[in-house]
Amino acid sequence: MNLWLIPLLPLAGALLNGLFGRRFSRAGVTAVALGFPGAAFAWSLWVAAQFARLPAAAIPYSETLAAWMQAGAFRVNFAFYLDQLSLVMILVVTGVGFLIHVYSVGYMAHEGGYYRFFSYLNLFLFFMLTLVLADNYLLMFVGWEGVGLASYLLIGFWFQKDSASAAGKKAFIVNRIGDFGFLLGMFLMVKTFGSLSFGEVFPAAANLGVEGSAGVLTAIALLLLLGACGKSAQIPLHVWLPDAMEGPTPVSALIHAATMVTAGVYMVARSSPIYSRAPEALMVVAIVGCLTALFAATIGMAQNDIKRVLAYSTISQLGYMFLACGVAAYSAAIFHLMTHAFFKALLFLGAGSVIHALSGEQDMRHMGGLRRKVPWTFATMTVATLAIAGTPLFSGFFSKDEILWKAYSSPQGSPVFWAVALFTTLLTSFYMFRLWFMTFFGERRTPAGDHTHEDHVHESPPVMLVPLVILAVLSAVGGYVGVPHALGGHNSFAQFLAPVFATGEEVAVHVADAGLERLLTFLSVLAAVLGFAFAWVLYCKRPELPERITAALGGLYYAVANKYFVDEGYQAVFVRPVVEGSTEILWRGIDVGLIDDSVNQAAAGARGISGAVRKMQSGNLRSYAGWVAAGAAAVLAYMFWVGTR
Amino acid sequence: MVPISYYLVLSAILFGMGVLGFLVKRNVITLFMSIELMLNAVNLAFVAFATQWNALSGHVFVFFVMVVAAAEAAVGLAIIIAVYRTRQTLNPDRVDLLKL
Amino acid sequence: MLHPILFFVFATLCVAAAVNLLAQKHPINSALSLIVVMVSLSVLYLLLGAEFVAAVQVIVYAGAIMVLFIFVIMLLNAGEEEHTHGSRVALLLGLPAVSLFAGLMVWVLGRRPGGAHLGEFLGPTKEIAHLLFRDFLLPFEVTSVLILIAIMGAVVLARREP
Amino acid sequence: MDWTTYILVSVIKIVITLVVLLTAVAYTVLLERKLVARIQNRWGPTRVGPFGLLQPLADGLKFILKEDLVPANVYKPLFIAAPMMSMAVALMSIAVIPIGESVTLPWLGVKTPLQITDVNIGLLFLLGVGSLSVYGIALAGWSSNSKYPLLGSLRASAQMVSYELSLGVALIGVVLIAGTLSLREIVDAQSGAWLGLVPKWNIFRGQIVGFFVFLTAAFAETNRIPFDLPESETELVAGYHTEYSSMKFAMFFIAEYTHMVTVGCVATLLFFGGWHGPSFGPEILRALLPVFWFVLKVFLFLFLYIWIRGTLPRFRYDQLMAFGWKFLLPLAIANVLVTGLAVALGA
Repeated sequence: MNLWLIPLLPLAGALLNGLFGRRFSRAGVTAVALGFPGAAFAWSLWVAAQFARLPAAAIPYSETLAAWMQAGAFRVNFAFYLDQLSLVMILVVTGVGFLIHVYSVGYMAHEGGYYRFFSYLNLFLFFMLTLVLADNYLLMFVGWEGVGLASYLLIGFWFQKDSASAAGKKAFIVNRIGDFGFLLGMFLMVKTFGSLSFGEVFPAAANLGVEGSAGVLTAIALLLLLGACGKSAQIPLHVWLPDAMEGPTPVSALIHAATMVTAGVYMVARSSPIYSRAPEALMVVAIVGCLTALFAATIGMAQNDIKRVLAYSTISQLGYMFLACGVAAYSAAIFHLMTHAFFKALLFLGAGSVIHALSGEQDMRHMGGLRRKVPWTFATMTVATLAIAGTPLFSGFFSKDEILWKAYSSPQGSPVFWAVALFTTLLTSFYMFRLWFMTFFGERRTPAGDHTHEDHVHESPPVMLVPLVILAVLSAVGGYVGVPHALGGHNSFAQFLAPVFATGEEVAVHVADAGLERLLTFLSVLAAVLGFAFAWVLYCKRPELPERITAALGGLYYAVANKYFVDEGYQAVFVRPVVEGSTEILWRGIDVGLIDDSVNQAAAGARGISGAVRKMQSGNLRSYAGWVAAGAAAVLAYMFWVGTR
Repeated sequence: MVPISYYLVLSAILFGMGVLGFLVKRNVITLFMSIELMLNAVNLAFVAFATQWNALSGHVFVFFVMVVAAAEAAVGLAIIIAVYRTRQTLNPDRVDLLKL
Repeated sequence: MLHPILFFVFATLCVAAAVNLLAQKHPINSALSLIVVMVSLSVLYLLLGAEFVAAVQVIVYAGAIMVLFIFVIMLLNAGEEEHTHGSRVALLLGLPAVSLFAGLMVWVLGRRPGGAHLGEFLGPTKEIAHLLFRDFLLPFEVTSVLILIAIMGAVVLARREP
Repeated sequence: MDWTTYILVSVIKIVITLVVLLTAVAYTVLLERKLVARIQNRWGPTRVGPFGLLQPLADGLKFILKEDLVPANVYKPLFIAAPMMSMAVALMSIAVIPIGESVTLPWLGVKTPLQITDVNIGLLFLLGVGSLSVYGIALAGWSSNSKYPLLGSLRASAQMVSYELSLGVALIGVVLIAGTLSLREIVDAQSGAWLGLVPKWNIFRGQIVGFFVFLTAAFAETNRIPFDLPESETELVAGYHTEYSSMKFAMFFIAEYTHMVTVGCVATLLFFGGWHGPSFGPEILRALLPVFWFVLKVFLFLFLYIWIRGTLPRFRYDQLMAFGWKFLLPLAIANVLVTGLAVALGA
């Protein structure tokens, strides 16, 4: 099926634009930038068609290109692996990715470094596709690191801005911590299974005796979870994602909402055979996801930057996905991953369109009343908001309810998870409608004395709007692939994915209690409506209320608005000691005191000795001759002594 | 018949005087001549050994020494001229700095 | 009979001229002394049967190299040498070293056996030519390159700064 | 022949050669004066003796009787030694020149070659001694401590070293043909004639270029017009011997004319078959004719010298150097190459 074409096409685009883009015209760069991802998307569709015709026995389909390394019995190949999971992933990545590329053509039209941007973006697609298509953990790790690199490059795309380059570095460094866990996990895997290939690791994990191996599997799972937390911005490694909003908005949409950050979810889902054998780890996953969802949602309520709201929303939604994974509802997680990719990409792109319309304004307090000025953006954003809030019949409703239901009903689930998730639903609805109201309703609140933007508010060009509309349609109807039985559907998405997760423990527990499921669904809709109502009251009906409430809440609000001081805490607990330690011990103590000083002492010694020996180098020819004569006499005398001895 | 050692001793004496000249003379040109004296002493030894061993290679070697001496004289005297032009002296004791 | 006489006459002349080379203050006298040394050595070469070497010794050394020396002395109008004491090393270290060196050499070389008869070993020019242009062809060519380089070096060094 | 006889024979030969040579030199001077006078449409010396034939004697007397002047600022040892060196070196080269076949000396009954000493490397000896001749001139000029002599001697040393090269290279052609460095053997190699008509002299065996180069270089070596830059009277008064007078001057004079004679001898030996020539008549004539042919050829060379002096103007100094290095030397090397090729093909 020539799977290798899918990642290689964007790589070709990246290389073409990266190496020669400076000499291309803008149209040329655009053609390359859109052509290769478009071709990759088309090829993915073709692959999907081929896949549909494969017999069940031929799945997972694997393709080995070349041997990478071999050490004893251990070997790693350049190989690609296609099953239902990776098929969904490549379709999401190339599809959404292609749409965002199209959008970027409009969004970046007036920016410098046009070719550079698309080169990076294509490079990202290459690594992301490598990640999801990899046949083994090591190749996956290559993609994993590569998307980190692309993310770093794109966050710091406007590298002249200090904050942008700092954000890029932060993302990179925080991800290193996660990668550390991933690497350790891989080492442990090599030690335990002697292989990194999915096809060998999973059966081996499944066949491992529970008594002797639970600890090892739990360790591997937790280490992988650390990696996933880094990549997917879960507590405690979530701090980089909000800062990553420094990058251009299409980047936020593609990398930090739709695709890269879901890599952690994908990885956990991919490793489901391991997780399913490590219930403790699974529990940790669920707790992390649950906490992150709640925690990020609360912060999201208090943010004023439109992209930051969306960033925390992303973290929160990723928390949902982790929660789903944690209750062994992997297909629900992937389902939500897909719908989230649609509506969150749409939200970011819509936000980008708003920012674009306001010539760079990101603060929601300076927005308002835009629904007439940017009608298309408003309409599509409305769809997305409804979808994320869980409005019935929109995609988010089906995927989120699937997770809520599983959190309640799964053997690993519990009512506590469900309750937290339900509360988070309320919060989600609240902060999303808050954004919606603040941006599109009421009157324009320009900062005092600033009237420059007033007349320039304009709707985005068609090249940006078309992806918005397509994504809006997908956000609206994307959920119908997974309508649960309780609502009269067949849950076909879960059935499609079932073979992937069936290798682990049988998780498709069918709770016949459709009534209970319907009740829970009603409750979650109620929560969403409540959130909407709060938002309507606070930000549309009585806009003066929020100030009074925040004033009343005082310290709590302060904490939330400042993200619970996590960054400051990390600064104090990790960064400061490291910096101080590096400064005092490593720099002043070891480098300056020991290394530099020893070098200096050596130099001083050399100078001292030279000062003594220098007297020999008088520059006087005859003195040199004297030394030469003495040397010759000495050599001759020695030879004479040796000869006569 | 003259013992070959006589020639060799003469060669050693001449060589020693060449070295001595290099040490005591205070004119660069004379120093150069001392070097030539040493080379001549070596040549004498070559020829003497050639006679002793009945091997003509010694003679050939003398030619090479002469060629080297000629090349050295050409370059060396050019250097001496250049030095004299910049420092107005031929005394090696006064030419012991690398700068002017 | 003739051989020892000639040897001692010219060896004495040789050493005397060398001593004169060291004793004279004026470089031109030293140069003339050196010419005497060279011509005497050429005679000694003849005694050793190396007639071609002897001729070349006169032509190259006395006829060309020393002319160059005298030419330079004349060109620079070099006067008597100064009495500077720039190097203690040369006197305190060099002189004993030279004495030791020369003493050892004389002692070692003086004990070599063997002797030379007048006209006993003639180095026919033809033989030398064969040796030079067959066995030593590569060194010969290399020395020609050396000479070329020396010529260029001399031209560059002695050229007046533009 | 024991070594006492050897020394006796040698002394006899040296004395005869010296006397003949010095006389020849004296009369070469007269010849020059007469010839140049005729070229310039004058009489030349006529007063002393018949046709002025005793003029050399008068000149000699005058040199001897003049006050021997040593200027105040000269470097005396070398000032005195220089003319001696010059003359000694000039006379030395005659020692290896053969003027005929061997003869048996009467009374002693010893057969000896007509040559003071026959050495295997006669040609190299000539070159070596010739290369020493520069010292006399150079030191004379330098020790005079006067600017014209110094300039003259600087010119002389540069000129002689330069042309010595061409001279030596020009002779290699002859050596290649003869395959020896011995002058006697070189002459022997030129005996005989083609078709009994054209003698097998080297000049007829392709060495015409070599001869031309040799002759030109020899003129420069002897500081004769057109190469008499070291003593050019219009520029340097009298060049290197400006400060000399009396017998010291005479020594330079003798040295110069001895060189002329030597060059004539060498040219005769190397290019014109030496003493070879038509031989006929009774025994005594057969014995004397080779010497006669030799002397005749040398005389012709001396004539050529004087003729050229009377005819050609002087070179400018840069022309002299350019001519020597850029024309004569390449020509001489080309001659060596061509001759070498011819000899190699003929062998």
